[in-house]
Amino acid sequence: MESVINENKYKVRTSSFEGPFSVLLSLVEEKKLHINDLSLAQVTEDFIRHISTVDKADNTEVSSFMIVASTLILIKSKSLLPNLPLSEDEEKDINNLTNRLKLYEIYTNLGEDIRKKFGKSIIFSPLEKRQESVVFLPDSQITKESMMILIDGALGRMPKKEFLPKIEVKKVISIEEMIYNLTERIKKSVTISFKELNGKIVTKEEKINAIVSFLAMLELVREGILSVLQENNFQDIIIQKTNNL
Amino acid sequence: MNIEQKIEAILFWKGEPLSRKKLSEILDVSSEDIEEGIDKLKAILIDRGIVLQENDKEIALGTTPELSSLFEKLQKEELNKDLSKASLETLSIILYKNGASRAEIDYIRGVNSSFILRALSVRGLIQRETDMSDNRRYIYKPTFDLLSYLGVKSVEELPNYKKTLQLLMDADRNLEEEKKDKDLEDTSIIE
Amino acid sequence: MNIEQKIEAILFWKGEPLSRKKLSEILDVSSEDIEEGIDKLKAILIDRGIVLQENDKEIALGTTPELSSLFEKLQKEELNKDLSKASLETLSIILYKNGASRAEIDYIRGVNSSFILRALSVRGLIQRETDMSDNRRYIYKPTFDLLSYLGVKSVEELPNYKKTLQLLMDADRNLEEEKKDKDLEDTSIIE
Repeated sequence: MESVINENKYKVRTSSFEGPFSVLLSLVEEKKLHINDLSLAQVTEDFIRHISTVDKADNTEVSSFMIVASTLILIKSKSLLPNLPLSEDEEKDINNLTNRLKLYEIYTNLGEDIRKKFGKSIIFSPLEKRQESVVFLPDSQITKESMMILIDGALGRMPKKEFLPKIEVKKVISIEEMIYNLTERIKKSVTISFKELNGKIVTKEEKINAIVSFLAMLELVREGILSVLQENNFQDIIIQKTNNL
Repeated sequence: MNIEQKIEAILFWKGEPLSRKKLSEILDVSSEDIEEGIDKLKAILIDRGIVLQENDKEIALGTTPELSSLFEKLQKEELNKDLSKASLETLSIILYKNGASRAEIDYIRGVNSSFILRALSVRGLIQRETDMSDNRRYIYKPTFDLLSYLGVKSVEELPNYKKTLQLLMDADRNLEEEKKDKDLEDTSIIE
Repeated sequence: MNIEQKIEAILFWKGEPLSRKKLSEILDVSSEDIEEGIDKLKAILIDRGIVLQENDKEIALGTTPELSSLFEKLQKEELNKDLSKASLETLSIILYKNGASRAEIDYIRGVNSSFILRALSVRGLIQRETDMSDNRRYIYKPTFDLLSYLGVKSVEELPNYKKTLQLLMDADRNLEEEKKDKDLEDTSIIE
């Protein structure tokens, strides 16, 4: 495969969390492309593959990647199946992602300018002056009790490490797993419909699985194992085994 | 003694940023007079060892950035010049927007920014203020320390400031139409 | 940058009298050059808010005597002002920790405290000392006057002392860990 990213390249550490936009932008820039539907379709697989390297213990991270991934899948599908009908909301999502990524790119570039300037020629404020003949001037608000209440409040407001977002992790099927399942099922039957493959899509989890399996399907199409048929715009997508499986 | 001399003396005496409002109270003159005095002082300080820094609210005196290396040597405390990628993104948003709410920053970055905002506040590079237009929310603004580290007297002196503002206004307009509350929710889960 | 600008900047930054000898060391120029620079600076500072004060040995920047009554008034105002909640909170941290560095205070409060520390020092509530374990930083300690004002012989007599100290130590540990994380952060994107 030509567009495999080095697994080590985008290692994510919780302390320096690279968000989905950051990852997506690096992928586009790596190919020296501009941000548009075409370039986003080109990096969709790499982006999805990146999700597997995201720390699964942090649910917030995974879900923020999933939201972007689902829009990328739409963009990808549209590029592969130009007749694929998209709802108004889906069109909006695509536009929104492209525009937000462009805005994000502007700020990333500005960040580079900031990096170049930061600390290079500094304006210094005057030093703290030496205190001469300090008079003791207390304030009636200073009492043992008030001091205790205030420090309690200050300590209580500190972010607690153990309260970092580590909500129970929803199981997200990996892309490799999905490709395997799909291949197995296709070996059994020559023709299988996309809806059939996924059952009824109801919950968010099922939606993510459907997305992942759809992507896996596209993957197989690209590798020439499957061919995809969509007879009419609003009909189900038919996946068919090619002869070289 | 004229107003610009008085402003200079007060800033020197105070040694900290001072609001225009406070200055007009102290000197018992109108805010227009203060503005005029500030402009004159700025002109006087061209090519001096001292510069006048300003934001929307406050002004302060500092050493000219040209002497940076001299003061770095004289300075006792060590300066932290490292900025992570997340910090740079966040700072550029706050600088070029000249103040942004957490929701705005989260939306632009596509991730939750509460930790990075805290870290930058602790370093004194940004400060939180109540939003004048909506007192239920906060605005993060650049501090004088941040401007100082960048060697600029005000945000207008940032590289490509005017050009960038135009660029950002166009980008914002594109988004404005589609900006949905949903997106804000999705990216700001932790409080 | 000419010599009078440099002298102006150094005197402004230092805020205290500086000997001509020290100036010539800092700027690495002859004492004749320093004299010449001082003369030029004097000429420049005519009609400014800042004046050059000198005796045989030392020079300093100061404000004109014309404004001394204004500064007396401002000083009084500042000293008699009620302390803000932020100042009191900072004071409580310094008390319970029995001395804290600015970084430690900032980390607990989530904001930068430098101006507050200055205000507390001016009122004799805290005092600044050089940290024995790291002479590039300062430790802010409660003054004896403050302890007697609170009616305690030592900070251990403060209410809920032990429990609070435990929490403060936890906070210090987190700060140390975050510093370590930060060192890693810079190398986390492997190219």
